[in-house]
Amino acid sequence: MAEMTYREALNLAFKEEMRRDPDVLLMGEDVALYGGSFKVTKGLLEEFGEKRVLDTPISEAAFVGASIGAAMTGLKPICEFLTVGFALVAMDQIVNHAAKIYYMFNGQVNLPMVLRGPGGGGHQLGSQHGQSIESYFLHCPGLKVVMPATVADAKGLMKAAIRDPDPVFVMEHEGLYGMRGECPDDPEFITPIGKAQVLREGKDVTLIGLSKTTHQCLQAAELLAKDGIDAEVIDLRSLNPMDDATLVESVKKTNRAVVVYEGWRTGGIGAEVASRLMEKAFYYLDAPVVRIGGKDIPAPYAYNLEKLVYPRIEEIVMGAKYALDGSPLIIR
Amino acid sequence: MAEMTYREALNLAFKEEMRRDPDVLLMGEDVALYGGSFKVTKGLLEEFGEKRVLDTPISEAAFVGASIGAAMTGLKPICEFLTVGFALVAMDQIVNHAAKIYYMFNGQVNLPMVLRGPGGGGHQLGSQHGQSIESYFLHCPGLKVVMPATVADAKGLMKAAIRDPDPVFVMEHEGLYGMRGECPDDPEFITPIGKAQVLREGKDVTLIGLSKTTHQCLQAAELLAKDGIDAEVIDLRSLNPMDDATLVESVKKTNRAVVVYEGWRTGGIGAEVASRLMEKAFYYLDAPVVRIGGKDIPAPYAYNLEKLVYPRIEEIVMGAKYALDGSPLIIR
Amino acid sequence: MATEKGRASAAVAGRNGKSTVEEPKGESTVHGDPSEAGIESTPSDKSAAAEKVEAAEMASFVELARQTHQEITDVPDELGKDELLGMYRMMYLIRRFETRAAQMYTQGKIKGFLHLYSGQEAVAVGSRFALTPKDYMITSYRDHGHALVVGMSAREVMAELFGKSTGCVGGKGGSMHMFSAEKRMMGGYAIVGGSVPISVGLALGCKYKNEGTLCASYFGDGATNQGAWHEGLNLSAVWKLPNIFVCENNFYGIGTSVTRSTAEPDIYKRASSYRMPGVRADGMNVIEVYQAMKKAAEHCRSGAGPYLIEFITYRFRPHSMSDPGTYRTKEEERFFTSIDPIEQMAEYLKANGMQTDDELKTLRKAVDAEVDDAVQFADESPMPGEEELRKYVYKEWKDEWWG
Amino acid sequence: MATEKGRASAAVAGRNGKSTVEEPKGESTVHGDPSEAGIESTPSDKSAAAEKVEAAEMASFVELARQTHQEITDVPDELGKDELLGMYRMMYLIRRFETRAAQMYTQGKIKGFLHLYSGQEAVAVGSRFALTPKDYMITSYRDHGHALVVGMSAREVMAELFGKSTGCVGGKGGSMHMFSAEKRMMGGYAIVGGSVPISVGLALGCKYKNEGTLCASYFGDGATNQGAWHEGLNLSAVWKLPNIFVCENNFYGIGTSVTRSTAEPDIYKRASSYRMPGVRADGMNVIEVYQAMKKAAEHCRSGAGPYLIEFITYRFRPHSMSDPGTYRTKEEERFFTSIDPIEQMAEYLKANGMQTDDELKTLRKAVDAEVDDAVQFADESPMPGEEELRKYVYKEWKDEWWG
Ligand SMILES: Cc1ncc(C[n+]2csc(CCOP(=O)(O)OP(=O)(O)O)c2C)c(N)n1
Ligand SMILES: Cc1ncc(C[n+]2csc(CCOP(=O)(O)OP(=O)(O)O)c2C)c(N)n1
Ligand SMILES: [Mg+2]
Ligand SMILES: [Mg+2]
Repeated sequence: MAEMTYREALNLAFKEEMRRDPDVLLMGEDVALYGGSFKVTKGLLEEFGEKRVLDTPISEAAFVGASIGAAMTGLKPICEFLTVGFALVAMDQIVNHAAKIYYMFNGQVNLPMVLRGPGGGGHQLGSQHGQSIESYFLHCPGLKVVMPATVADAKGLMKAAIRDPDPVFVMEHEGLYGMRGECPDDPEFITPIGKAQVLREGKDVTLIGLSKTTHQCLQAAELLAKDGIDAEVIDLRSLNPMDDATLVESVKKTNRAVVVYEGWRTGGIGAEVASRLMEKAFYYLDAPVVRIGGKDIPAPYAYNLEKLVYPRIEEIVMGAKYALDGSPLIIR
Repeated sequence: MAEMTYREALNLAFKEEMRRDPDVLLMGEDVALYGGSFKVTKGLLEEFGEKRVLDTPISEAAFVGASIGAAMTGLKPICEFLTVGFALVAMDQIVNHAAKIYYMFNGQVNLPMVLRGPGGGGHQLGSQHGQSIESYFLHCPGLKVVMPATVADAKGLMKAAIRDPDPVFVMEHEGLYGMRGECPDDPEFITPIGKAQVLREGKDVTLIGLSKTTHQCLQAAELLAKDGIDAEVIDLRSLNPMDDATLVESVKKTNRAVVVYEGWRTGGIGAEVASRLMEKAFYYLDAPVVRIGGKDIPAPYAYNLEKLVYPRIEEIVMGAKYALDGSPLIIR
Repeated sequence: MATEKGRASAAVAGRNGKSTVEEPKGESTVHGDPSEAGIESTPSDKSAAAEKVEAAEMASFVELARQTHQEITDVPDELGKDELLGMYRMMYLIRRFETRAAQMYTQGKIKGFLHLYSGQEAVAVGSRFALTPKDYMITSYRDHGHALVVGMSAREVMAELFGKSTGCVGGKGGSMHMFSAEKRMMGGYAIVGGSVPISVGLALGCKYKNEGTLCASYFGDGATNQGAWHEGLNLSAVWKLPNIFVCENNFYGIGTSVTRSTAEPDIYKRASSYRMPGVRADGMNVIEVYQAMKKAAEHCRSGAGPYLIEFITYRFRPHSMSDPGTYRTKEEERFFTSIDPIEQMAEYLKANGMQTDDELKTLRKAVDAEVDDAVQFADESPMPGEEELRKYVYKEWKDEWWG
Repeated sequence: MATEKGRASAAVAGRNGKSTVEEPKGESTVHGDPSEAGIESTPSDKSAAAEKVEAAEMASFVELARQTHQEITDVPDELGKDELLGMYRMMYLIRRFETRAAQMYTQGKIKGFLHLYSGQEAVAVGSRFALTPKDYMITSYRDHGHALVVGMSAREVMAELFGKSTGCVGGKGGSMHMFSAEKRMMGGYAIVGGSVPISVGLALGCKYKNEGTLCASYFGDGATNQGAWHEGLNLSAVWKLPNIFVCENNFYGIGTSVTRSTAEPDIYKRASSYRMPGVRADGMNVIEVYQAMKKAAEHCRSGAGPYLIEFITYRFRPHSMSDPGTYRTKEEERFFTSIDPIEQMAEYLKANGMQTDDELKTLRKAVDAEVDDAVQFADESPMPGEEELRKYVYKEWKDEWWG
């Protein structure tokens, strides 16, 4: 175990996998010479050279496509979006190509590729940058989607994604890059895709977070504890495949759940989690699954407004109490 | 009332609105000289001239953007995708621009524009054409999304969309273009956005459809009736805004609901409908809301496989029975 | 477009020889029923505006093709009788295949969209002969020719059209999604322009592995207006990748002619935006195609980066089986069928004493039989089993993960 | 890129005069603290590869700018003292505004991304003077200059940076999303290339209404590699719309130089892909900008379709406030600051007896005061009320519809 930042853990994942497998390469805007706009790819050009670390023009559709084609030849490209929101200009390449090629061509060629980049709000970047669009990729068979919340998972999930034979979208969170935590040293350590993690055990209500909201759930659990409420906190980690079993098991115990996510509330990951819990644990639910999502509003710039669009700890607390005893849940 | 096809009803909506308002124009691939790949825009060039009916290059991002810009100058563009799946190459223009401009610029300019085109499966068009991607646009504040199922609504919702001051995505269904039905003659007839419609009253279970699946729900209701089950059928019509009140009212009566949609099951419209029903009618629900969605699979070409990916009437019947008495629900 | 005639300049690539202007020879009778070669235009269906536009365009496309096209004359030494016959055979196979596919569509054996390659055969065939089996090919939905030319069997291609388990992708793809990893035919794709960025990645793989291979990337004239096309060509040029970008300019994207959609309808000139060589060549002459492609391949293999070739060609049929095709004039169609690439090769083979009429007839009969066999094979093959439905969504997946 | 020097050709637009080569004059001292003009390069932070690339590029960009740039000489008659002073004042206002904005960012008053326009002022200012108030402008996230130049007040622009209710878009947009419907500044946009298709629609509106207006569409060098850019230019050309496409080539997209991302780094040449006039002009000389833009505007207003101008310019600062800017050399930065467009205009005004040093100083003081006032105004303005949060998501919406 070493202490490092989430950013460093990602960087280490790239380095270890690139050392391990000469077919792994990385591309994106300013990833090489500049070391990455968020410095996540720092030092890679120096160690692996320009053959394996490639700067691209501002052409997301082209370099996602290039990653697909490279993957078809057996390479294992890691494709960085400077911000995941820019994946929208490459949406067709992702949804219609990366996700479908393996199926459409009947398994003749699989795509061991990684899409990645920072998302999430809270940095006053305005409507066109500040968004959490994981739900678009959740609704896309053929693609896997993971969102590491911890330093260990930043490394573990990234490594799993690089080794995975299918296209995996690893959605990082800009707000977590500087976070410090423990990270296993073992270069064979990976976090398996498809496994949620119980970060705090509790018996009264299940708080389900992903990426940054996992940490908010943990903080909310502390506050709830002061009121005598014993919350279980689950880090979803893998959105697709989703670890229904872990969620259901928890709800069978707590009978209540709150799912917390930064994406827009309507049509977001929360709806899928809630629906699955209803389907698989209906008779255990004592209250509706509460969705604390991002508001259905493009992110505003002003600090005081922006903080209202993303889930807040007090909203999570409110949501938990609402699930427990019907206390008012007022989300502005 | 006149009998006509869904296609003709759409065509009439364009004509009436273009006669009524000289600022309405229409653009897309082959919409003018060719009369539309599905002939929905037939005769418009002849009546309104090339100033108002514009053929475009195969450049969806550009002509969605052009529609946005034109709307900013006060025009009311109708922008056709030859198939809604091609909206993916214009995703950024839709999600990051069309949907956000009104908010981002604090209401200084609104975008009275329509995005439209046929979607839906069942025509053996393969993975890249046969899809129903309404959920992407549902998860996009700033955009409205409607899906007409009937001939009257094809006209009524299209006219409402053209007159609406916000960007509205009207998702038609290729499989309904040839369907005949009654259509009001009144040029002032519109179907208000945000209103679901109860097409069949019943007390035992609520079947919620949209676009083509509405008709499947009606057929399923007939079959269920033979088994003595009295199903209510609701045509959702408007996905965003969603008419929660009509859905909730129905479920308060039937205590059971099945939502049927062609989009991929995971992360689809069904999850949102189910979540809202759980939130707003939890204590009235005697069974989990059943989602009969498209399978989480890219659409295959072969007829026998393709028919398995989209909801089938027998699945709806099974879903309803499952909701009623827990009969097995086996969806392959 | 009244000014079109002046606009469309012809910079013919390939050999140094001046293009010979072909006179219309009347309709092809050997290589298919003339009624297949296009659909009747039904003037009553057209607006006056439509007729005006078409008349102006027609003159220019025919004019351009006249300038670009030349008869098969000096064939390079490396193409002996075997190769020329091989080219003839392959072109005829594709034509015959498409003719039968159209029939099967009409009979309801094939569904969905069906885009035929008839008329464009020289492009796939001539270009493939200039490549090696290790080179990658990738194209759009108009992909049967490209599938056959790499050596995929008529059986597996036809069976795919029928949606059968014996199809090259097990019935999952259909007409628009042919594929063979083994033959390095990296797929047909249905999103216009969508395959172009992928082709860049294939070329990146070639360069990475340094095996002297390249990727030939085929697309239509209409595709050059897609953003992905622009991005792809730029990226390939910046990375100096071994990509041959092959534009099959058949003058139309569905019903919209290149002059109404493409601000620079001389598509080869668009290469200059990427400092890439760009040439226009005769796509109705298989030898000219071969020559242009060979030059491009040499360029790519030398490490000099990508190359764009615009082949002037024509689809003898409408865009797809559901297109009435009324936007083209009979005169235009007649001109292009008069320079049918298959017929020209037949003439050459005969004129140079390599084949007699009878020998060619025998060869065609054999091909006809091969295609008939493919049809029968396809027809008799089983549908994919229902257990195939969930196969190959993911390579690594657990049953419990289905939602 | 060792070959860059040869590659970057200079086809200077604007007047016929040969460009006068400006010698570096040392650092600007009047128009801002030299330390603002760029950041220290810290060689220890760089790989050897990085240093090699930069050294080669530097020579070429400086070389290119030397060829392109000329001193202000023959000013057209219609630009009298008032106009020239207006230009000077506006350029200085933008510079001062940006300087103060940077300070406010450092103080934490401004958050998010902040991209400054310092160094590029001549482009927005010279081009705006060639347009009418009814013409539309639209640009990227580097948009403060464009907002000020259309006549939006420093107060409303600064307040927007502060995220205050008095900002031009009520604090909802911030630095990257300035907008004024009244002034026809149709917005700053944060997706590279995203505004280009929208500008085509604005020009479509102009043509539709037939009022003789046009749309000037600004973007960076990096944006020309986005698919939306290509599609937009083609569409505008096909529809013959009154669009002036203005490329502000400052040689870098964040840390990637134009020669490493753009296969044809002579961006004006890309116009040929759309049969559109394309010229390169001196973006460091406000009069040259004006002249080039006037010509383009005449072209557009005559109905001849769109026009592309590439202005050679330079951002004196890093890409944004979070960019260390270590990818440029001090020499390169020094050269460009030596041809500071504001300083040049000051020299011209003095040399031609239109202003004394003292008069200019007085003018600058007034501008400084205006910007100080804007800062104070912004600082003292209230945050938007929480009731603003849900306003303007939709124009027609019912409360019960919130999910
Ligand atoms: C992005 C996208 N837009 C529209 C379509 C519908 N479409 C299919 S083929 C076609 C025409 C393509 O023309 P071209 O590239 O010239 O190829 P050709 O059909 O002539 O071979 C169009 C518009 C599509 N498949 N993808
Ligand atoms: C589609 C997209 N990709 C990436 C980015 C991140 N990004 C912001 S600015 C920028 C550089 C743009 O360079 P250029 O167009 O030259 O404009 P400049 O900043 O030099 O004014 C990049 C890559 C973005 N905003 N949008
Ligand atoms: Mg074509
Ligand atoms: Mg730049």
